[in-house]
Amino acid sequence: MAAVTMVQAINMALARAMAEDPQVVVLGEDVGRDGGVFRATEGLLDRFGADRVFDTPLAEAAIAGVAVGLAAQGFRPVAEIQFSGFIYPALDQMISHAARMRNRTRGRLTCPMVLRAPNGGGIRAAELHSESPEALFAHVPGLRVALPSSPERAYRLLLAAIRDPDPVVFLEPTRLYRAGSEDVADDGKAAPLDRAFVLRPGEDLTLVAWGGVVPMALAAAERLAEEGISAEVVDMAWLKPLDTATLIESVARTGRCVIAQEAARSGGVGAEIAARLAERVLDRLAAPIERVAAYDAVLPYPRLEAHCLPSETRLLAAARRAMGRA
Amino acid sequence: MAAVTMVQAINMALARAMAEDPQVVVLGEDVGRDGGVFRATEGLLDRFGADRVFDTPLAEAAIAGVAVGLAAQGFRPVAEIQFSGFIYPALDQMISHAARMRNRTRGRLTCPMVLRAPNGGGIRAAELHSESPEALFAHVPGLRVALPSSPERAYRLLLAAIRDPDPVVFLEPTRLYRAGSEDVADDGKAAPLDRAFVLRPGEDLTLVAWGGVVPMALAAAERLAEEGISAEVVDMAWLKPLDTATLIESVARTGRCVIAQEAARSGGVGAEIAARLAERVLDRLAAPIERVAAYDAVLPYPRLEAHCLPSETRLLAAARRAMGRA
Amino acid sequence: MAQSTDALIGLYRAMCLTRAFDAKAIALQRTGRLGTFASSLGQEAVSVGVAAAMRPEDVLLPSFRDHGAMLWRGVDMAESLLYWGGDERGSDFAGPRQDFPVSVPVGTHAPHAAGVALAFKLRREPRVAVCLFGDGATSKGDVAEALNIAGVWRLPAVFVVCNNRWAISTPVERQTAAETLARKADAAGMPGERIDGNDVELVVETAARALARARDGQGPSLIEALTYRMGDHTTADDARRYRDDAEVSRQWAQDPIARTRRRLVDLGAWGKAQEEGMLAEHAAAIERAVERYAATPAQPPVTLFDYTYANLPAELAEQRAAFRPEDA
Amino acid sequence: MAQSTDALIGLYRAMCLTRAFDAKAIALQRTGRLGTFASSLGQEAVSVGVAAAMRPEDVLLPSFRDHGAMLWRGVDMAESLLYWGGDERGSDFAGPRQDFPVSVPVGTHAPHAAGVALAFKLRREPRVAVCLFGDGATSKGDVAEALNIAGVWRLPAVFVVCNNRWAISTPVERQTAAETLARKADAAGMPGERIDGNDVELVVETAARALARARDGQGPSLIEALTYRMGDHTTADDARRYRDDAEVSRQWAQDPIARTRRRLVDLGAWGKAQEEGMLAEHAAAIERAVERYAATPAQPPVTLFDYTYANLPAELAEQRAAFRPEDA
Ligand SMILES: Cc1ncc(C[n+]2csc(CCOP(=O)(O)OP(=O)(O)O)c2C)c(N)n1
Ligand SMILES: Cc1ncc(C[n+]2csc(CCOP(=O)(O)OP(=O)(O)O)c2C)c(N)n1
Ligand SMILES: [Mg+2]
Ligand SMILES: [Mg+2]
Repeated sequence: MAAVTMVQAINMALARAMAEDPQVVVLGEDVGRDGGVFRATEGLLDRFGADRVFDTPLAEAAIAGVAVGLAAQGFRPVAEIQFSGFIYPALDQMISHAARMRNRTRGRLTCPMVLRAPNGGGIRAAELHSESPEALFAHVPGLRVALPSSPERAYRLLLAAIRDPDPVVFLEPTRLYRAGSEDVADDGKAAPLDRAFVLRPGEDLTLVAWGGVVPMALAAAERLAEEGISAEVVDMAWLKPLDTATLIESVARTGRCVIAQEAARSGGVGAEIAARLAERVLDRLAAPIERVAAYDAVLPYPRLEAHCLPSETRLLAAARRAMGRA
Repeated sequence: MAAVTMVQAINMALARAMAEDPQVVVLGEDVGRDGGVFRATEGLLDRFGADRVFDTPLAEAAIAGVAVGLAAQGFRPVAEIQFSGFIYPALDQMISHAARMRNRTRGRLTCPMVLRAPNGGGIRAAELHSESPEALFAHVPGLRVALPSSPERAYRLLLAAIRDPDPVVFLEPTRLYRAGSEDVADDGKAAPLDRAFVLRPGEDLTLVAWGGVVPMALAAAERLAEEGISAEVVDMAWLKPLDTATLIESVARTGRCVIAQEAARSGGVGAEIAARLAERVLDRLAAPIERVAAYDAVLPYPRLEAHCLPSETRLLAAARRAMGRA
Repeated sequence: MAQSTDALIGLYRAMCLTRAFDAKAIALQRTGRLGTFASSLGQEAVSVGVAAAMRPEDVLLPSFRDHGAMLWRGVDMAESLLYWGGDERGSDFAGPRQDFPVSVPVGTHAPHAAGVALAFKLRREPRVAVCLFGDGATSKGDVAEALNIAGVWRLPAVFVVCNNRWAISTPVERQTAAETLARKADAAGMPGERIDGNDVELVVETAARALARARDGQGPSLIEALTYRMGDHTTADDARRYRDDAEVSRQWAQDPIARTRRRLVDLGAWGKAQEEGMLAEHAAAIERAVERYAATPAQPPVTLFDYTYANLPAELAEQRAAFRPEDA
Repeated sequence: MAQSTDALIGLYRAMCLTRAFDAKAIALQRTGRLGTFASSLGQEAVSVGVAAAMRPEDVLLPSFRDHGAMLWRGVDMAESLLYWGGDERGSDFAGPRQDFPVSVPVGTHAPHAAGVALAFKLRREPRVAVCLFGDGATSKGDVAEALNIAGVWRLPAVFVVCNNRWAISTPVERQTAAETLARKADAAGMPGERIDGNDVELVVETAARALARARDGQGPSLIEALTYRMGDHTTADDARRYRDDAEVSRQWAQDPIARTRRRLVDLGAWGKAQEEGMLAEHAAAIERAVERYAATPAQPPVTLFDYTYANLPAELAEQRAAFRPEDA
């Protein structure tokens, strides 16, 4: 068992899934010889051959659409979109077809596909290379949406996504791809479907996050602990469906909640989380739910990007506000 | 001043805008001779000529993209997507370009376009002819999103949308196109930008709705009045940005809120509204915020559609729950 | 023509059944017993002819106007009515289990055809994906992307443009400046051919050749079948708003059914007796289908929750549990 | 060739400047003073040649690899650096005010070109929209849709595929089976022509012809200019992972700059002195641009709120008011 980065863990999960199940195939732009622009598919072509790993022409709508066709035929395509900023042309296929095939045919045809894409900001990349479009998918009945926040969770969530018989959009935080490594056993164990992870128990406050801001939430919790505030950190992991039970259990106990998301504030998944909590645990809330998110402005180019995205400072400020210590 | 249906009011607004401003042009599938499948553009070709009204090939991504190009050149294109269920291929152009052109060029090029589409269910139409994708746009910085709920508001909101120097997605509830008529003065007066309408004042409860469910909310309010419950009805009208001030004012006063939306519950605009209220008026809430929405299932075909969409019955039940009379 | 007389009679009958079914569906729509319906009047030779060239194990990806092909492939008329009547079970047809349901969004099923064909190719199965769409669909990026991918991967797929000259109110001349729609194939590096789509034998023959080619590992092709949409776009449309009745009348001279009948009569293989027998048979079959359709018990409303996911998410299970059919 | 020697010198100088700028940008990136950068090494003749055929009042819609064209059109090198340095103001260039900024999503600017050309046509202005994209972009539905629309509306647009044989790691043979990328024009009913994109005079001449045609109301055309991406895809790429160094080496024989220089030398119009003079001049101009770039004051962080809308929505105004730059 070796320490692996998140991108290596993803690679490991892909290899594992392909080794286990001959129906799993990998497709996308530059996923073959190049191994993907982030190397997530490195080595798969050599190991599994050109019948299992194929470079596609530059056509995102068709990448998703071809995966729908493959999936209807019983394959389990794992399609890569090079960056989530180029996933928008694939929305039509995901919404109009992938998400509906089972319902449309009453289960006769299904769509066990995964659409992977590097996601989120924090790497000072060019325009449209730092998008966080998860909310667009999380609103769509028929889809699942998952985001990992550590190498191990990446490995296990991706396996869960690939094995699920329905379409899953799997968004990988680029800022965490190589942010650190940890031991991950290549044991083929998938994370449970639709279940959040409580990464750190706490009593005073619940910090909810997913993807790229999870480490920020953990760091903030550490810092809050120094201030005598015990923060519970929940990594949602699945944004569609949401693990409401875990959320409710936590916030009902702590009475305070700060949600951190990289996407623009309005209409993000944080809104749904806040809305559910307001519905379910209103009487337990000791303070308004705080959301820390990108501002509702077009995400700036690298020079100002960090000013728009959530920061640990803003997370801490929100947590302190929630604790009445602003 | 004649009584007009909503679709006639839209037609009237288009004609008015075109007469006033030579930069306004109308494009889309079948908008010319056919006058649009719902007749929203009827007569415009005859009146303004083929240089102002043009049928496009069947290509939604390009309809939006061509509008972006026209807009950058100073035109004010009003592009029609035949049904909002076919708007998904236009999302990429709206998100990646229309919404960003001003920011990307620091105001050198702008995108004063409107993307219109018939929207929502309730007309027992074929699959994908009853979609409510407003939340997908309402999350996108740089876009505005408006939905009318009466002939007059359709006329005034559409004028506001066309005159606004930024891109507006304008979603027209098909179920209201011909649901009734009212006198609308063709006076060229636009509705205020970003402002909700309080359609009925009330004291006990705020019903928030937009588009096709607004008449349902009004009917529910009427019914609630008979039960001695005074419901205020707010038509959001603009979903991006949201008129938070009106919402807060109302709910701070009533202490109770029911949000009705046609879109699937999770991740809909109702979530954002609920989240904002929970942030801003938590201490004024006498009951959890209720959301009445389509279930998180693929919208059924006509036979079962009504079972999934919000109904007056469900609205009333939610209102009674909020009032503690469940 | 390579078709035997028997085969031609089969095609003729299928076209007639399609047309009769079509007329019945319109009548049902007009009387409120069916939803909006897209008639295939006048273009039956394309839909039926293409399907007739397929093998059962091939996969059809039809447009919404291809009941001709779907019925040929074994979809039950009652299932088709169920679909157009607004019931998802209509696409859970018992017949060709791997065939695709109707694609409501125009042209977006073309990439699915590439995916299905890729599946065949990867499994080294001698099967072909056959995708039908209209002239309007050729303007969609999805179709261009799918053709290009099928071309470069040499997929066993056949794409058929049913050029009925109209996309709702847009005539094909205002849809594209391409010399022919068959030339769309050039962009994808596959053979493209325009044929008379009102000649059912020619349709079968051309499609069969393309299918054989694909089955043989020689890659995809594009067929443009020229025909004409004799009816309104759908029951929600009134074509007189935008096209000349005279144009439509002229097109009746090309009617594929009358043409095939003439040919059969010329061959001495068809006459009044056969025609009347067939019409009666079809009418009876359609009546029975309508009865089966009408007798199909409604789906319990709560089933609306049951096919969105294989593994019902907790939040949806909650909604399902709270669901009350009387709330609609 | 129709070009005068002076004109050829102009083209040569522009290509050399582009290359020198390119090298500088890579160096700046390597030392952390610029973001990811897409080099145009080896394909300068296409970008510069096309721009040279345009009039100032035409509108350019460049790909991300077209600094050659953008600089020719009057974008300041400091502005270009600002763009690649991650600052939006780099696209607010003082020069060609109506030109489009770089399109980061591949090919999605092609419909904009159709829109711009439609604007010209509606206003009856003798102007042309010129859209540049790569071989990979020709697989995108957006490009197919745009070409088709431009074709059927006979828009004054010129589409140029800079076929540099690679889309990141995908060689053009695996991008499409089309005989040539010029054949993509067939699908849109416009003339398509493949030319040697390393022959800058030929590029200018071909583009000029297409522009004249468009300006003259005869509609759009597609030009495929064959060249080669000599460098990595971007500074974030390592092309040795997927292509042979030998292939790259062979391509140096086609280098458009060396070719043009040879031609000028043959014409007796260029020599050591001119070359050295030019190089020094370019180096100095680039140095000055780098200085201007480095000296550009940072945008105040709060301006991030100011260009999303003309009419700042209340909710965004609130966020702006609460914004604290030190929170980043
Ligand atoms: C993507 C998409 N856009 C618009 C529509 C609405 N619509 C339905 S059919 C049609 C015209 C289709 O024309 P064509 O492809 O020629 O097929 P035909 O109707 O002639 O069979 C349109 C615009 C749709 N269903 N899908
Ligand atoms: C829509 C989209 N998909 C993917 C990418 C990532 N990407 C950037 S450049 C590129 C290859 C482009 O190839 P080509 O069109 O030949 O242009 P070149 O890079 O050769 O100039 C890709 C895949 C993108 N920018 N946009
Ligand atoms: Mg047609
Ligand atoms: Mg290239």
